[in-house]
Order: sequence, then structure tokens, then C-alpha cells
Amino acid sequence: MTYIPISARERDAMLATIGAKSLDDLFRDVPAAHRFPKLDLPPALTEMEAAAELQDIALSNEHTRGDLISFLGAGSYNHYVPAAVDHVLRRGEFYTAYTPYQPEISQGTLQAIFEYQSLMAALTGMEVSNASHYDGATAAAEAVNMAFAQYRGKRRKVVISPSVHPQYRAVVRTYIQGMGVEIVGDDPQGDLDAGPDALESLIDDQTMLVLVQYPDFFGRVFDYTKVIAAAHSKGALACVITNPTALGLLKTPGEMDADIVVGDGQPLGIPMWFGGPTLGYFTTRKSYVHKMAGRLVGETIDNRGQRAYVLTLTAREQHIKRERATSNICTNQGLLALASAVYLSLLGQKGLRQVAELCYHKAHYAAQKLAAIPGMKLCFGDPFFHEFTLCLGRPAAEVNAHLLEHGILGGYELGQDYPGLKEHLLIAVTEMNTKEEIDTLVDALSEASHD
Amino acid sequence: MTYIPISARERDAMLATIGAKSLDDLFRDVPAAHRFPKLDLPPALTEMEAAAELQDIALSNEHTRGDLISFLGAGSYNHYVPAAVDHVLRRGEFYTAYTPYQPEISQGTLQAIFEYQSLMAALTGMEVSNASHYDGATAAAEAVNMAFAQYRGKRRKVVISPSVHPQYRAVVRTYIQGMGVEIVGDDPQGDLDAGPDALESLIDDQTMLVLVQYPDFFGRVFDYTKVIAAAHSKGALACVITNPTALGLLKTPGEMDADIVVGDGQPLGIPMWFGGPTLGYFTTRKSYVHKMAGRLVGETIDNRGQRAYVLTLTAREQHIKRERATSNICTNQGLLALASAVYLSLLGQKGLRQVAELCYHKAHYAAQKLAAIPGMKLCFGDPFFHEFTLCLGRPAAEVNAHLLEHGILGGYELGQDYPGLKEHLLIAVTEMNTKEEIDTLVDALSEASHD
Amino acid sequence: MTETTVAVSPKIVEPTIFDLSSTGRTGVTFPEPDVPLAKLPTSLLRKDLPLPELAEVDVIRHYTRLSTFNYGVDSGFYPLGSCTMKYNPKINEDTCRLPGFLFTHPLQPVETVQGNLALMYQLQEWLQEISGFPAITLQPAAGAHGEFTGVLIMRAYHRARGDAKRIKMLIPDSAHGTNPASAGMTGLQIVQIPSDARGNVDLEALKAACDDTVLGMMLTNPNTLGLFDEHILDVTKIVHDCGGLMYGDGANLNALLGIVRPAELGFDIMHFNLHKTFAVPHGGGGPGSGPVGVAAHLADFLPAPLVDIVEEGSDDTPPLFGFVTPKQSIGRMKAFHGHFGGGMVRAFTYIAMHGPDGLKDISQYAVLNANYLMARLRKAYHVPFDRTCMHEFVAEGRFEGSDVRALDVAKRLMDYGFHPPTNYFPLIVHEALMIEPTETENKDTLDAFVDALLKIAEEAKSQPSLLHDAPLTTKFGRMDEVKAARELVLCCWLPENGIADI
Amino acid sequence: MTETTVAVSPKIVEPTIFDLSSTGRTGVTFPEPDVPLAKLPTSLLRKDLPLPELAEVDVIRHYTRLSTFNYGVDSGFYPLGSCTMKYNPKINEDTCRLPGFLFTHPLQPVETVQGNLALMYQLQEWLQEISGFPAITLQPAAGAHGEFTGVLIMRAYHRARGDAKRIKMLIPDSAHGTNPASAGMTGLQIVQIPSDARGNVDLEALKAACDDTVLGMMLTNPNTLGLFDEHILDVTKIVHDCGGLMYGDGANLNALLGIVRPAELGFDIMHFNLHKTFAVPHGGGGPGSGPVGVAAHLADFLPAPLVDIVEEGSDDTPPLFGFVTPKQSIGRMKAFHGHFGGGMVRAFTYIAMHGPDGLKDISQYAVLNANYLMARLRKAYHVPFDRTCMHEFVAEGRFEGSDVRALDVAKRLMDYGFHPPTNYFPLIVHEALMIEPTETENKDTLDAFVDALLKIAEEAKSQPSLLHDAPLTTKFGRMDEVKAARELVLCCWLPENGIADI
Ligand SMILES: Cc1ncc(COP(=O)(O)O)c(C=O)c1O
Ligand SMILES: Cc1ncc(COP(=O)(O)O)c(C=O)c1O
Repeated sequence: MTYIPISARERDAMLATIGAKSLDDLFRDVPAAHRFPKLDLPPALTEMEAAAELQDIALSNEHTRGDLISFLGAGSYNHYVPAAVDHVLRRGEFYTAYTPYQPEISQGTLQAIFEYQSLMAALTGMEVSNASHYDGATAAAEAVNMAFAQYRGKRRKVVISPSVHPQYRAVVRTYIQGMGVEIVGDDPQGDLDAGPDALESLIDDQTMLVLVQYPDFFGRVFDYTKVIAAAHSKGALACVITNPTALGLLKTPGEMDADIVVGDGQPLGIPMWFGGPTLGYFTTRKSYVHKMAGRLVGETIDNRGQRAYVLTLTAREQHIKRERATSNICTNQGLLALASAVYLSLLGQKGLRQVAELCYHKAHYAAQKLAAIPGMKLCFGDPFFHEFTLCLGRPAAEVNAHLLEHGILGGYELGQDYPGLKEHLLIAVTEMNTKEEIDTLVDALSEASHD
Repeated sequence: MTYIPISARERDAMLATIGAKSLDDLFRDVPAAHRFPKLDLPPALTEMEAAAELQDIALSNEHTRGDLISFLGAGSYNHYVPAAVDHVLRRGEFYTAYTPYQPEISQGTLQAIFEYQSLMAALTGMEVSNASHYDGATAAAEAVNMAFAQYRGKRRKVVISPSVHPQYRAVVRTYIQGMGVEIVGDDPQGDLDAGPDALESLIDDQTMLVLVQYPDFFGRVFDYTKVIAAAHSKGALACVITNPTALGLLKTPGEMDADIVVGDGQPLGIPMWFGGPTLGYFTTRKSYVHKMAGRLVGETIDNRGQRAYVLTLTAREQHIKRERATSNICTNQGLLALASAVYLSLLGQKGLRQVAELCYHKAHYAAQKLAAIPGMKLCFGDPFFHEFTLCLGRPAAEVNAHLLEHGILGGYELGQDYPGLKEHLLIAVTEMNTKEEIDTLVDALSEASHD
Repeated sequence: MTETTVAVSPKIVEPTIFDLSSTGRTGVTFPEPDVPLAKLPTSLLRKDLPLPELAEVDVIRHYTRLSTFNYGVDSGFYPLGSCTMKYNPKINEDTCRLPGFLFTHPLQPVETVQGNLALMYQLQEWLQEISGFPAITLQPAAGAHGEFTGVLIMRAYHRARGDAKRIKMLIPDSAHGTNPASAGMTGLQIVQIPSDARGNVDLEALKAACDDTVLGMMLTNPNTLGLFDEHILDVTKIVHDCGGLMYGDGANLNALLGIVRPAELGFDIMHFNLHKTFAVPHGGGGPGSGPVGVAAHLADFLPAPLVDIVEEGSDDTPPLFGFVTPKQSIGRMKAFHGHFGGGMVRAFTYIAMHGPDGLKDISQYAVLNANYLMARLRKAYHVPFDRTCMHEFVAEGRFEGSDVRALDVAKRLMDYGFHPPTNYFPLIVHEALMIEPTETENKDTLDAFVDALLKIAEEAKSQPSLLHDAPLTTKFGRMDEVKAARELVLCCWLPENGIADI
Repeated sequence: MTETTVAVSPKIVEPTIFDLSSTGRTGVTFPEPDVPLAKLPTSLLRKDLPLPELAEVDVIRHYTRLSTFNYGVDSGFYPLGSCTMKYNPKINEDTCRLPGFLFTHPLQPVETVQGNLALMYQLQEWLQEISGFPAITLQPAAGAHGEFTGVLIMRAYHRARGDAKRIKMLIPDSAHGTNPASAGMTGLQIVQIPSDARGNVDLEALKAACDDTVLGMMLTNPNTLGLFDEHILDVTKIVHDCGGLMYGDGANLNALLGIVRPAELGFDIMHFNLHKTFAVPHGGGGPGSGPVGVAAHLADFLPAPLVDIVEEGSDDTPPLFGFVTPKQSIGRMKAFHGHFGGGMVRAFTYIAMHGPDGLKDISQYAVLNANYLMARLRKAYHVPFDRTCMHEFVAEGRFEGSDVRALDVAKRLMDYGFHPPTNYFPLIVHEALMIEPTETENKDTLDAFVDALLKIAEEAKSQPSLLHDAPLTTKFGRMDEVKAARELVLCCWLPENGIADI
């Protein structure tokens, strides 16, 4: 079926007004040899058939709310999303609107983004937030771009911790391809125990940015105050990639004096959805606002004296500045910024702290139980947040296969990114994992350790 | 968790304003001996836990969109509901509003009900519709009440066809308990082949109402013009209980000169939902409008000259007329009337006709295939709409048990209501049943016939 | 010269779905038949099918726009007395739409719907525990339907005892209209019992009315004045003493959760409004759900079927739930099993999330909020029965030396962004404004509402025309109700016209 | 006497979520821990968590109200040129929320997510068939992200050939800002190519710019004037002849479905905007989805990973889908696999429902609607490039002898209930009004829109102040943009203040 509401009679009347004889007539600019190809696609389904087909496809997955017990994290987390979030997102006025270029009839979106910006600033302890990036990884890459712009290309070195998410590091590498920028510090074969101190010696007066993750990819929580100070002392900027759930509990990057905080907003009310769409958040100091990428909403008044909101500092953006824009981003993750605003409004300080603590305690319970299994141990010590690295004493892939037979997604196999960690699983625990589930994992792993 | 947004501090301030010392203080009128019982209920669940618990409960059912192939009808039908219907119902302004007693801020509900009334009138071929009853069965009972009121209790006989839905007949019997009304004609042991002609002899000058069903409970389609004329010739009213999907194809009760048309609106965009809520529709001639039960929306203008809608003829209703009201109904099925309005608007004449024809053709295909199985036959002949009665030549319960093992809900066992039909299944086929499903049923039944 | 009235055609804010129709459009299509076509019964086909034709986009825009003409609990404060317009948690909207609920057929074999039956059984038990009644039917569709069910049970009880002379139902003058209407549907005579100066049942009048022709009494407690009857135990005793049964209208149960069990006050039977007390949304008029609880001596008369355990479980097998029919059942109140999806699932979710303490909190805070509003408003609005109220109270919308009426106050509240309270009910209070805030409103909202009402009370004296003309800021103004009733345009399609062009 | 400016505090139509906060409220609570508590890392805890506190009802009312300040496709006609604001079928909103999609983790073993992978694979194939490109990546998050991907691929291609001297990207003056911005992000020089008098690429200028320093050209076709380049085959040939690659900005693909395959016109690479052509809703700014298709010679450079069949199926076993990495991949464009749930599932549903004929209908009717509007408007609004347009066209919002500007026309349209067209883009048209009706609008709507614009054209002469002051009937009026940029209030919370009280 189509969604075209023009009858044959109306079509003919319209063609007459245009002065065309047929629909085909309208396409005479298209080279005749290539005009009207026959598309080899399956015949149209009606809505009823499409609904059934998509249900079949969805059912042929095994999902994490009933089919499988999941301890997978590594950048996408199984959190509870309160029902009210999606009820807001389903408001047609929100999701069928475009970017709020016409503020008089877009105050819903504009105020919601303004609130999102405020919430993200408050959460990260920073002064300004933009209206979102595609995801945490691209937000990190945009942090590199911003640092590049800040030094007008005069500094070209980025120090990256090896315990930044491997996919984020890969994306940064993709983004800088044409920029002549050098990345140092993130050798996956290097010493992973070293922690942030090891980065300090890499920072020099060519360094434009230091990029660390908090909690890091292995779940560890480091206080980056010192390395950030070291960056500042060399005139470099520091960016902290952060899991926003952790900020319900932990010291903010703002308190550590970070210049930029980025991360993925998925834990804030966005379903895992096989990895996307999520949102990338980006907060910084007010002094960098003109170098910042992405849209910004600012407060103002309308000509009736009403408080209102508009897109502001648009001269940074591609539609004005074109090749000299701070970024090429146009469509962003607006609706998911709304989701995060609703999520944070619903949880508030009490709720977010509760979620963070549940994650923390459950992960620690799991870690302690798992480390007690003969032959297994925690790879790194405390403090960690809701993810930790378990050394299995045998190939992680084997163990995971065993767990899957028990209906368990056992965690992320770190050997995929760190050749030295072939026997290691990155295990994530959230408020969704009951003690019973954790105990099931422990039992299944104990069993595996006996094989 | 609760939804109470008052902090302890606020509570105390409010108590002070009231002049009470504690919350308990407010309940001194409640006899002390019975005050504040301890309720033995499970401890409160959080939203996250409740969501999981309800999902578990729902999963322990086997439903008809994947778990089971269904040929069950008998008053509740598995139709496709276009996605847009529920999207409208989820608008908070619709579903969290009360009955539109304040028309200035209820025009959404009021216009939607006005449209529903118009659609139902158009569909049934009648002049007025009310704003809904609880379901088809209670709407039928209210038709009896209306006839009773019409004759001011001077006629006390209702002629009911035995092929009216057994549960509808039961509800009518419940409703009339205090009214001194006699029901004749619906002996389930009587001759079910006879059809409407058999009713004519029962109609006399004591008869207030003749009640028939279209298509009848066995799926048969009779033209009731003659029996309605017979009723009218004796001064009685005639009410036709109708499946609204059938009216996408079939002659309307209006064309047969019915005085009242009632039925269940479930097929019009309402999920089966284990039987409820659905809606009862009720349409009649304009001349009976003052005797009609339920709410009515009428067109008017507001004091700014705008077309608008209000509840009208409210003097019929309980909140004005109290014990002399046409009915005690107050809360009705408003939101589901909206669902049906949206459903009919979406399908329009083309879509509803399409659904009706699909039901018709598929049911006929199934009937023909099933009747070809040795030992089985159709109990009644053509014309039938989307339900038919299959004589199995062996106990229906046995056959159904066999089908259930094959994941098939085989149809309704008629012996539950008609002692003479212990070997009969009432089989419903809708647009949701593919040819493949029908063939599966045929195969499973052929197999059963060999056992 | 003849006088002619020029009919000015009204301004159309939003066309009807028929106005919007255009030939050839459709909002949804269905697959072509995958089976051979059967012959259609030519003589039985309808001539035309005058339904509107629209694309999905038109339908969505139309109803989206209509929705914005509405005010719901999601729009703001909705203190509609007697209706318990509490906030409807969004999780309920999701749980009731789980496929396992949406797509189960009411006549499936019980083995395949144990989830539904377990939920219904559990809900029956919970309602029993909350109310004190040992047996519950979930079948009734709404409060009034529950009342009718109850009256039929009361009647059946007396008749089963061989007592057919009881033909009167006692009903206080403050009762909701459904009470006499429900009793009237069984042919009973209604005897109206006055209220006393403190808003209680007038005991003397009650005693005088009680004799062996009394089937029973229908009482709302707290009553529609929001007052808990100070002699409730006397009332129920007096009625019982003459052999009558006490019916409780449970519409006001939101004041009593964990406060008192109605059964312990002497009620024999009561309906619940799941769409009030247990947060089932009102849907712009419905659907509701009106389960009925009864004392032990009435259990055999409940409508059929009820959910029960039909095979006890053991350590490793759960019990089997099924349907049973009470011995002397009054019969069936509707087709199938009641408002399962829309009513029971939501109410179940809601009760499960509250637990015993949460339920008590509901009533305590509902009562706190009502008393707080009353305390702040009583200087400006006369409160005829001025004592501690329960979850609602009634004030008068009239002012000395002003011709402003309750209706004007109600309409003016719209200009301040609030839904008005119920007005002109209960009938025993002049210019009644019946205010029920519910427990889900915060103090800021209550204070803003009070401020608006106090402002309006001033306006009533200083600028009464503001109230007479109100509402001024809403999309629609006051309606010509007389025109509606006189012209009786009840649909925009009429058989003789085909699709009307208005 | 000193002059003091009294700051009038602005009227607050709807408070922010911070304004609404009150201590002690919460919208959702979580279970108590079911495990022993671990010691918290004291020195690493945050000092305070300055998030607002609200109940669910407050949050819902707030965002419900905010939503009513918005205009979406569901509200009415939204002819925003270049954005393809077609109607978003509601079924897509349901399919993308199926639990099997919502709750799958991106790193699950491929065996457990064959449904997702099959869907992605199928979508890749469909996009190939539609566009003519033999390889597709679904990873890019939006159009601009696709452009950046494309530019990186073009760069990698030349470098893989050992050709590092190509440092220029040719871009027409009519191009969207993302084109130069995307090229700029890789350090390329932008060479702007003018348009000719008929709105085509100026072939002479193009030839002049082409040499062996040209990486390629980025071209939108139909271009942002809504015009199909009359010499498209010449353009692509000229660029190819100098060794450059042709990048197609697929934002305007809604004109070409079943009309022509861009690959056959000589494009080497192109991004799709699933959020334009394939009805993924725009979400008030996003998310989108910007897959990229490439010709065979570029396939090895696609970002990793792609979905492919990793084990062929047989008669009774389906194939096994998995991820593969192209040999010379430019790397990863984002974490995980692209906008699966919000983008791909919706687009898949949409394409499945249209089929080959339905897709062609989309483009034919999109073009019909645009030409119809143009035909009816061209007398009152100057259309600078006046020839058959594709799915959109550009008119000028200025009138002889009037100081009315395109902006004024745009704002005045709001008073007539329409969303304005895109204005001031493309940059090469003065006072541009870029109008794209899409195929999902009916003739009544188009006619009403024309009537409004014709009325406005009259008003521009007779009552220009109406336009200067517009909009007058909306909830908000024109904005003080200067104040916003000068004062830069970008959030209502600042570290030094805690929660700001504005
Ligand atoms: C006191 C009282 N009793 C009975 C009813 C009737 O309930 P329902 O509308 O559910 O039929 C109401 C409804 O408003 C009521 O307020
Ligand atoms: C012509 C054109 N190119 C590119 C883009 C950028 O696409 P996106 O917003 O998805 O990044 C747009 C978006 O408006 C566009 O109109």
C-alpha cells in the first residue's frame, strides 16, 4: 500500500493545471536510456502483512528481556526505561517535527532541548551542552576536532588512553584521516595496568587533547584530576568520555577540571536497539562555546514578552559557515535528547543515584562471587563501577559458548581488541540483573571451570 | 511506589493549615474499632518489577498472534487493527479526560463521539446512534428496556430467536428479572433450522419486541424484512443484533426496516482483550430518540459562532431523571467509540468492504474444504458470512483437544449452549487467517477424522 | 417588506471526518484474497456503504487536532468531585497492551489462558482484602452496572428466602443518580431519605422508613458531600434490623483504602470503580470496570462465571484456574468476563505497585489534599457542611450581592488553566462546587488552584461579567445547549442524504 | 539622577523542568538492592547531584504541554524544502518498537540476532536495487555523516591508487552546507562551481575547474532548486575524465525512486537519507540514518563492518548472516552498526509496504504535487528557474514595491495554519522560499496552501504590516535572536548556582 491520497481524477486535473499530459511527462529531463528502470523488489505488502513479517523477524532474535540473561555492556547497557519516556516520545508533535528552525511553532522541541542541555551540564558538572551528536564515539571524535580548531591546527597530537572504548578509538582514527593528526598512548598491547599516570609522560607542547574514559572500558574508576592538570600545564585540553549512569554516584569530570565531557546517552532512557540510534552528548566550558560543534539552544524572549528559546550561535554551523563550520553535523539525535531529558526528569537526583548504586552493588556482588570460582580472578582491582574484567583461565570464547547454551550472554570477549586478554570477559551488571540471575551466571561459570 | 508528590515537610505545613496534628487525625469519623486495618497484600513493587511481573503473566497465556492459530469467533473476532488506531487512543488528552460535561474544553471527545454516532448510523442504515453501551449483550438488553418504555409496560412479551448469541440471551434474561417480562421463542432444543419464519407465529399484540441476530450465532445470513414487517403489523418493535464487519458487505438492518440495531463494536478496531472492554452500539430511528438510553452528542454553536458539540437530551439520563431515567448507564465505552471511529475512518468504504469480503471468501473456502472431509458436513447451508457450523460426526470437545495439540483453536463447541449440537463446532474465519492456516486446520481435522 | 433571517453559517474549527472525505482515498488496504472467490449473496448485499474516505495522514491530523481541544488529567489539574481524576500511571498503558493480553480470545480453553485467570483470581483476592468482602465478581462493566448487579443480588437473596414483599429501596437525598436509576431498573420503589444538618443520614427519618417492605438501602460512604457518616454503624444496624440489606456505592473508596474495610461497617455488598480508585483512565467517558463484592450470605447469588481454582496445585505444579458458576447466580451481566484488558490489568498493575502501605497513603493524602483545599477556601466560599471532610468536599459557588453562579465560577476556572469541579451535584447543596483533588496533586498545584478560586471570588464582586462571559481564553466558548436540543443534529450522515455536506 | 533600567521579567508560558522541581519528589523508584552492599569509593563520590525532582504526573504534564507548542507533520502541512517532510506511517512506530528489536544488544553473538542481520542484509539489497550501487554501508548516522563517509572513501580510493595530489572538491553554489563542511573535515579545498541560467551545473566552469588535483565532485541531483540537471551525463563524464569521482547527495532521492538509478547517471557514491526518502520521522532534529552506496570500485573502502552471508544456506537451513570487514576499509564511522532500531527497521517496513510500483508512485506524485504548486503559484511568486521541477521548487518571497521579505511570508503562513517552506536556501536565490510538498498530501491541502500564499501575496501589497508582525495567532511571536546570542543563556543550571532560579 502507499500513502498517496490523490485519486486518478485529481491527478488528471492537476496535470491539466501544470500543462502536462501524463506523469511520465514530468520526467523528460531524466536521460531516456535510464528512465523508469524496473525495480526488482518484492511486491508491496499491506500493513497487516508488514506487521506480521516484522514480528516474525523480531521473533527470530533472542532478546535480553526474557529470552536471554545478559551481562553484556561494553558501551550499550540494559537499563530500565520508565514507561513515561516512550509515552512522551510518541507525541506526534515531537517526533514528526523537523529541526526547530521556526521557533514560533517549535517551542516544544526548543524548550525540551534547552532542558536537556541544562540536565547534561548539571550531570557532568560542566557549563554548556550542545543538542547532541550521533553517539558517544562521534562525540569523542568531535572533541578532537574542537581541540584541533582551538589550536588552529598548530598542535597535532592527541594522547588517548588504551582503556578508551576500542570502537571509540577506531572512530577517532577514522575522523582524523585527513587532518594530519597523530594519536599516541593507546597501544592495546601495552601495559593496561598502568592507569592514567602513564599518560602524563606522553603529554607535551604538541599535545592538543588528552582523551580518557570514566569509568574506563574495563569498568575502572580513576580520578583524572592529575592527568588533566598535567594536560593543562602543557596547554592541552582534556576530554573525559563518561558513562552518564556512573555520574549518579561519582565525582564529575567537571570537578576534575575537564575541558570537555562526552559520552553516549543510551543509558539515559534509550533502548539498546541493537546499538542505535543512541545519542552522543557533549558538554564543555562556556569559553569554548564558539568552537563547539552541533546545535545550541539559548533562552530569549519573543515580541510578546514571553520567555522563549531559539537556536543560537548558528554561525558556527554548516548551513551558515559551510566548509569553515565547526562540524558538518546537521540532523542530530533530537528525539533521543528528549528521551534523556524525560528520563532524567523522572528519576531526578534520587532515582539516578539509586540506579547508580544498584549497578555498583550488584556488579560488586557478581565480581566477588565470580572471583571466588577456582581458576578465575578479577583482572583489575577496585574501584570499579558496574563493569569489571574477569580472567577466566581459559579462552573466553569457549566459556561464552558454554554460557549461551545456558541462555546467558556472558560478557564481552576482550581478546577481540586486546590480544593479551584472550581469556578475559568484560562483565556488566545493571539494576536489571537480579541476584538470582547473577547466581545463575556464577553457577554456570563454576560448572564451566570444572569441565 | 506511589504517585504521591507531597513531601513530609509539605504534609506538615498542610496539616498546620488544616489545624490537624497528623494524618490519622483526619479519620476520627471512622469507627475506631475498624480504623486502619492491616491489609494483607504483597509488598509494593517498583515500576520495573511490576513491568516484569505483568510480562510474565502475559507470557503464560498462549495468544492468537503467533502462539496459536485461531478459528474462534462466537462474539469476539480476530481482526487486524491498523496501527494508527492505537496511536490516537494513546493521546493523553483523550484517554485521561472524563465524560465531556464541560463542552468548552471537551470538544475533542465530543466531536469524536458525534462522528462515531454518524459512522454507526451510516453503517447500520439508521438515523441516530448513542455514544455506546458496555457491550453488544447489554445493548440488546437496553433494546428490551427501550421497547418496554415505549409501551409503558403495557406489552410484556419479547420474541427472541434461538440463534441469538446464547450469552446475549442470558444477559437479557438477567436484565429483565424485575420487569415482569416474558421471553419466548429461543428454546435451544427447538428446531434450529427453522429460521426467522418460525418466529412470526409467536408475535402477537402483547409482543413489544422481536430480537434477531444478523448474521446469526451460527453465521447464517437471513433477510429479516419479513419478520420485521410481521412485528410491525402487530405493533411490535424489531431489533437486529448485527456484526458490524458484515455490514461492510450486507444489506443493512435499516433497509429491512428494523427499529433498533445493536451489536458489539469489537470488530471495529478493538482488540479481543480476553473479551473486554469492547463497546455496545445502539442505533435507532429518530422518533425513538427520547426513549433511548445512553449519552447523545448533538451539534450546536458556541458564543463565538463556532460549530461545536454538546451532550444533549440529557434529561433522559440518570443524573437528571434518577429512577425515571431511560437507563442507569453513566460511564460508557467512550474511548472505544473513538477507536471505532478511527478504525472506520481509516478503512472507509473501500477498506471495510475489503475486510468483509476477505472474511466471506476465506470462510467459504474453509467451509468447502472442511465439508469435504469424510464424516464431516456443514450443518446449515448458504448464505453465511464468516462463521459456519461444522458437524464433526464425533464429540466436538475431543476434536478440539486434538486440534489444540496442533496449536489450533478449533472453534466454539456449540454443545455448551445447544444440547443437540454436541458434535458441532462454530468456526470463524477472518482476514487474519491465511489460506495456509486454513489448510493446516483442514489437515489436522482430516487426521482427526481418521483416528 | 418581509423580514428574513440570514442564517450565518457557523465557523468550522475542525471539519468532521465526513467533511474531510474525498472519493478514492483510503487509510489502509488489505491483502488480495489468497483463496478462490465464493459467490456473493446478491440479494443480500447492501446498496452503498456511505463511509468517509480518507488517507491515514488525514485521519491522524484530524484526531490529533481534536485531541488538542480536550482537557485531560495529562493536561492539568482536574478536581472533578465524585470522579477521582487521579493521575493514570503510564506503565498501566503498557502492561494492558502486552500481546498476551491483547490477543487472547475470551473463549479459549482455560489451559491456554492461565495468565489471565491467575490475574483475575489475584485481583479478586486483593479486592476482598481491601474491602473485607469474601467474594467478588469482576464482571460488571462500570459503577452503575455494579449497582444494578447488586440490586439484582439483593432482590434474589430475599426471594430465595421466600420474601417477595420487599419492594422499596432507601436512598439518601445526596445519592448519585445511578443509585435510584439502578434500583428503578428492577421495578423497585425508591424512598428518599433526607440528610441531617451535619450531612449524615437522618437517623429518625431512616427509622421511620424501615419496615418489612424494605429490600435494603443504597448508601455512599463517604457520601457525595465528602463526609464520612458519623453514625454509620447505626445506619447499617437500623437497616439490618428491619431485614434490609446494605448496599455500598464504592465510588468514594479512594478515601478508605487501608482506612476501613466497608464490609466491617455493616455493608453487605459494594461495587468498586476501578476507573476511579485504581487509576483506570476515564477515557473521555469510559470504559470503566465495576466489580462487586458481597458478604458471605450473598456469595451464591453472584453473576456467573467467577474465576476460581478448579484444581489445587502442589509443590511443583501451579493450581489450575477456571470458571465456576455460583449456585443461585442471578445470571450473566454481560458477555464474557468483564473489562479484562482495559480495566483489570491496569488495576492489578496499580495495586501491585502500591502494596498495603501505598494504598493507605493514597487515601491519607487524598483526604489531606481535600481538607487542605477546604481550609484555604472556606473563607471565600461557603462550605455548607463544615467539618473534616474525606477525599472531597462541597462548597457553594454563590456570593452575597452577586448574581454569579456556580456555573460561572466553573467556566472562569478554565481561563486560569484548571478543569472545573463538578457542579450542581449533589442536589442538596445550592450552587454546589464539588471538589476532589486526589492524592496525585502536589502542593504547588493545590495552592495555584486556591489562588485562582480566591481571585475568582473577588472577580465575582468586582467584575462579574468576567465570570458570566467565561471562558474567554479557551478555544471554544459557552455553548448554545438549547439549539442542540431543539435541532437535534445527532449525526452528520442521514440515510436520505447520503453523506451530508454541512 | 541616575538612569535605571527596570528589567521586566519575561512571562513564563511553561516553566522549565528545573523551575518545577521540589525537594522530595520523584517520578520513579527502583527496588532495594537484593545483594549485600559494597563499600562505596568515598573519595570518588560526587558532592551533589543537582537534578530536578518531579513526580511522573508533573513530567507528563510538562512535556505534554510542550508538545502542544510544536508543529509536526501530524499537525498539518509541512512543505519544508530539502527535508521531505512526508507523513510517517504509524505502523513504523510499532514495528521499530518490537521487543526483539528494542532489547537486543549490539554485541550479542550473531547466532542470536539473525533477525536483525537478515533485516539489515535485506535493506542493503533493496537500497542497492533502488540506487544501482552494488555495495551499501548502513553505518552512517545521518546525511552529513554519510557525506563524510563518502569523502573519506573517495580520498582512500585515490590514495590506494598512489594518488595523493588530489586535494580539491568541486561543489556547486547551490549545494547544501553539509557538502562543503563534510569535505572540509578531511582538509580538502572546496572549489565552488556556479550554476547556469537554467539551474544546471555550468559546464564551462566545471571543465575549467577539472584537473588532476580534483578528488571529485559532490552533486545533488535533482539539485536544491528542485531541478534535474539537464546535462547530468555530461557532468559526470567531465569529472570522470579528469580522474575525479562523483559523489551524489541523495537528500533528494524522493524524486527518483523507480525513475532513475543514480548509479546509472555516473555517480560513484551516494548517501541515502532514510529520514527523508523512507519516512523515518525527523524527531525534532533527529535521529536520522544515512546509508552510503558505492560503485564496485569503491566497495573495498566501505566502513566496517558490513552485514553479509557468512555461511550459505541450503534448502532446509537459512543462510547465516554475520559481519565482514572490507579489505581496505576506511574504518569505523560510529560505534556499533548504525541506526538500526530508529532508522533501518522503519525504512525496511516502509519499503516492504511499497514494493516497486509503490516506490515509483512516491516519486511520481511527489513531483506532480510540486509542479502543481508551482503552476498555481508562479503568477504571484517569481520562480527564478521556471521549468518543470522535480519534487520541490524555489520561489522568491519578495514583491515589487513592497519591503516584505521571504521571512515575513514564512511567518505569515503560520497564521494560516501551515508550516513555512525552507527559506534563504539555496543561497543563490534571493529571498528563497523552497517548497517541497511530498507525495503524502492531498489536493485539498495543496489548494488551501496555494490560496493562503496567494492571499499573502496580496497582503504583502495591501497590508504589509500583517506580514511584518506575523505570526499573530500562534502561541509565540517572533524571537529576539540577538538577545539569545548576546546573553548566551544556554542552560538553566550553572555550577556556581546549583539549580538556578530564573
Ligand atoms: C457516587 C457515584 N456513584 C456511582 C457512579 C456511577 O459509576 P459509573 O460511572 O462507573 O457507572 C458515580 C460516577 O460518577 C458516582 O460518582
Ligand atoms: C540537500 C541536503 N544535503 C544534505 C543534508 C544533510 O542531511 P542530514 O541532515 O541527514 O545530515 C540535507 C539535510 O537537510 C539536505 O537537505
